[in-house]
Amino acid sequence: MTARVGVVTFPGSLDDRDALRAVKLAGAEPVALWHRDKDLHQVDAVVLPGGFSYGDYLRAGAISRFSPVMETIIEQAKGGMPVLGICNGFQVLTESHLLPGAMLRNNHLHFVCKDQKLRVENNTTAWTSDYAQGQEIMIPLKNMDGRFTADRRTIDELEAEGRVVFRYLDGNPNGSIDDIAGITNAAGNVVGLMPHPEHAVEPLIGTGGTDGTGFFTSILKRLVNA
Amino acid sequence: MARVVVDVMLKPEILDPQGQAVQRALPRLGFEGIADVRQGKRFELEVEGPVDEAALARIHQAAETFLANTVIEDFVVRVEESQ
Amino acid sequence: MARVVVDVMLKPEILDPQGQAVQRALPRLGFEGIADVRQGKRFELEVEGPVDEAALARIHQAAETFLANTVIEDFVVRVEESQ
Amino acid sequence: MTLDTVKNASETPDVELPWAALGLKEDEYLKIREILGRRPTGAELAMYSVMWSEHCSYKSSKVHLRQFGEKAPQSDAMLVGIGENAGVVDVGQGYAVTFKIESHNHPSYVEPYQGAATGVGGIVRDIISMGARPVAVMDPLRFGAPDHPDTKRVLPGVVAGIGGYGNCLGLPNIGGEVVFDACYQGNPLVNALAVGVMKHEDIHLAKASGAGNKVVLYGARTGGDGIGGASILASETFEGGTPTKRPAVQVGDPFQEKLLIECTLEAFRAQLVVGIQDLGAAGLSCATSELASNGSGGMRCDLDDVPLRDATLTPEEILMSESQERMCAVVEPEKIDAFLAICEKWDVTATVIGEVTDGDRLEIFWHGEKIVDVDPRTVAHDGPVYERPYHRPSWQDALQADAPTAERLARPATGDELRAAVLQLVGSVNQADKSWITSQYDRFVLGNTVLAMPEDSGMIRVDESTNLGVAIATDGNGRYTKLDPYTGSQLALAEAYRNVAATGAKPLAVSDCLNFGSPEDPEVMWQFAEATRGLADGCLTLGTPVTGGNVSLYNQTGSEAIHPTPVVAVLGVIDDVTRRTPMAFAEEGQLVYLLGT
Ligand SMILES: Nc1ncnc2c1ncn2[C@@H]1O[C@H](COP(=O)(O)OP(=O)(O)O)[C@@H](O)[C@H]1O
Repeated sequence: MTARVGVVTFPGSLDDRDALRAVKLAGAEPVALWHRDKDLHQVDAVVLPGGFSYGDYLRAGAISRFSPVMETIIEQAKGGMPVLGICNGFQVLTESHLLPGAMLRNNHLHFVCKDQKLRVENNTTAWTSDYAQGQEIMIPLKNMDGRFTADRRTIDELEAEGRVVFRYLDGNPNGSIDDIAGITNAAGNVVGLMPHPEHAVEPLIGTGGTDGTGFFTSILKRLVNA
Repeated sequence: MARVVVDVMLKPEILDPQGQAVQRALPRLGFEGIADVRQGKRFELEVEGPVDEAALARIHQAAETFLANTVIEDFVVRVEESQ
Repeated sequence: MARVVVDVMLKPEILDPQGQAVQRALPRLGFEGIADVRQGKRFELEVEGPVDEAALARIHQAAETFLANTVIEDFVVRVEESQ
Repeated sequence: MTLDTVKNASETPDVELPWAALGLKEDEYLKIREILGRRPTGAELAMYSVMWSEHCSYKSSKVHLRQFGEKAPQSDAMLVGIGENAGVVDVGQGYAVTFKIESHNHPSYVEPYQGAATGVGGIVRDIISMGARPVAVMDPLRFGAPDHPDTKRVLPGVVAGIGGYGNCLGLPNIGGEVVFDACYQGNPLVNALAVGVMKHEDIHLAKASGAGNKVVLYGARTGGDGIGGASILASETFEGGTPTKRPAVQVGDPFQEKLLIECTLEAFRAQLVVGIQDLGAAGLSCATSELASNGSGGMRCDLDDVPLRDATLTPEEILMSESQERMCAVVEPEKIDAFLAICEKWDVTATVIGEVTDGDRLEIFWHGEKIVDVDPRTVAHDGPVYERPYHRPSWQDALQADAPTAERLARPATGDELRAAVLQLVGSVNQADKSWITSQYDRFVLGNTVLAMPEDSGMIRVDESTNLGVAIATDGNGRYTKLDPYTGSQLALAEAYRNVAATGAKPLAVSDCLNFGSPEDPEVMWQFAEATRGLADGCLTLGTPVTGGNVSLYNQTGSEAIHPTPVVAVLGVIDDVTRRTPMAFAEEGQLVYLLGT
């Protein structure tokens, strides 16, 4: 038996096909989900992909968050279904309050596209178990609104509970508080990050490395062993 | 038709690099004496029908749940005469 | 310190994709009766010293040359009481 | 305000129309009268004036561009040649690639962000209208002096606009150029290239055939964008009083365009489309007349059915509007519901505005009255053709004589001089690191980017299972071309060709953007004629046909023209992208060879 991992397409999603490809390369069964369809088609986990859903108009992720598919995802995520939000997907997760905080315009006010080094700060989430604690990985980063922010109490709580999952290394690319690149909810099933693991799953493409593969193999193992 | 304006600004404690960029540029352009600049959004809503308490309450709710992200933003709703 | 607000809106004849996206979303969220939405920018300037005619004229000029892109945007300058 | 109907035009032959204000020459206006056998209506005049403009009709350049066809090298790879929205090249394994480069120079000077953004939008629509999925963009740019205040306004705006639009569309930016030269001060060059991939059987052409088939306008609503001329027509002729101010600037909506891409490709896949045309310059005037003239029948449209953003638009303005993110499709009546359903799925507004008819006329109606009745070919294809006079500039010899030669350029004699020369070279702005620009562009999206910055050529994987790929490079050198236009354009071609070949790809085809000054200046016209001849000869020698491109004239400030700047794009194919050769030395101990002379 293999696991079914859904990838949602919102209007303006861009990295949905890449995420489906990454799921497939990891050996899981990719399932395309549509924003208007409440039905998750028996998937075991969901990826909210990168892109500019609704053009990032109003705020990144703000309009998508109200789509029919998100109603089901919010409900099931609260019940423990693993959800990964990449970039725009992370923005959707904060807008839906599945993850705390909010995403703001990069402090330098430019779109930034680069190979980004990260440290895996927590390898106990549903999406990071295939990494070593403290492992350094290189995956692409590309966004306009990547500056994670939250009030001090929330940040202290995230830090104290080990819920900061990824931290930027070698320079903070967007002014994100405490170099935070990704976080998880208290249960560890919902993870959001700005950089793009789905662009680092083939040796030839993107950064030329495969450091992003671990996200998809982690979830596969977790689901198959469950 | 009546116009309702919703102003959305980042909360004071949140860093506003857009506002800062403007503030830093102003003296270079020869505009002195501006101590601080914040940049936010302004929404102009053209409302069908009367802008009564009920309508304003609905717009307030739309602002709270949708137009503003209250984790980082504050908002104000006010009625403007239509042109 | 006094606050001067500069509201910058796209000219009425210019396409406003952001406002349109908001307008389209509102009914889906259950907010009916909004005929049109335009989204613009709001700048809050904290002015040192008195906000007299001369100061306002300078801000007007800053708005015209810098805060607004008058090829596609209109702007309004107004004084607000400081909080 | 009375409506200027066809009937009215026949009955009032002496009414003066503002043809000059619309940019027509007197003989052109007379030719329109001759074609119609009467004076044109205001709406007809609007259509002819935009379609016969330099931009749409290539009236000054046509006689020279013919060489690209006449001297085209024999190539089995050409599936669709010059003349369509974009040329199509066979890359093997059943795949075809379409690519094209276009300019958005002047709008980018007026409003850098929107000008550049809508330039990307326009070229991408050309690609989707061929039936291809766009897979990458590139952006060769030219700016004035780096420390000039105008450059500080234009450059960041252009870069943000290209990034803002391309990133939001989800197209990787795989290369381009940035060149600074004072000659581009008032005329920056913003060229944009897009490349798309399809299967052979998916190639679509812009034509309307089959009486009864429906004409569907879909995408953004029509507003008053880019119709300065039409408002003159609307107000002066028929209304009096002051013309309503209409914006010349178009604002792009990349999100809408992303939906257009998905919706169009889904309709193609479902075999719902007979013909298709994007709406760019000249908007509906262009789409209706081109679709009708390329098909077998006529066409009838009702402008009342065009969804408007601004209810006050006149019919002339609707015909001329350059609102972005719109497409026009011809669909069989029994498939129309399925087509509209796909549009609805993608939240794209779609409206039937007319149908293909038995006849051979393009007829357009407004409030039930006929306001256009023309042979569409006369609008789309029978525009004026000029044999502009040209001659070699009197200063050309002096310029060439003044060119630095090996004898006249002192060689560094000492270590210190060498060091100074090297520092001067690497410190020059045209050699500078471009990553401030390239890092604002997404080069990873779609997950098929094999080569992008800082490589000399971009490379995209076309098929994941076989690793088939294509490489593209764009190059151009205005200084060389000014010194010798014939050789200059060949050098641009040769450089792009080498850059593609050096990746391991086999160069197959060429697209070009010819950026020049005013064709009414015989010396500029000579540059154009020479550069075009050089490029055509070079393509023949190298065996790479020109599949399409774009001409941008009138790039000048007063009497001062930019350097003649042909920008050449070469596309190559590589059977296996894993065998590509990147630029960097891979490991220690490898040998370095210098090839050529
Ligand atoms: N406007 C641009 N858009 C995208 N990529 C660009 C642009 N300008 C330069 N580049 C890319 O940056 C890299 C370095 O460019 P450049 O310094 O011009 O290289 P070279 O001098 O070798 O041609 C190349 O990969 C080039 O494609």
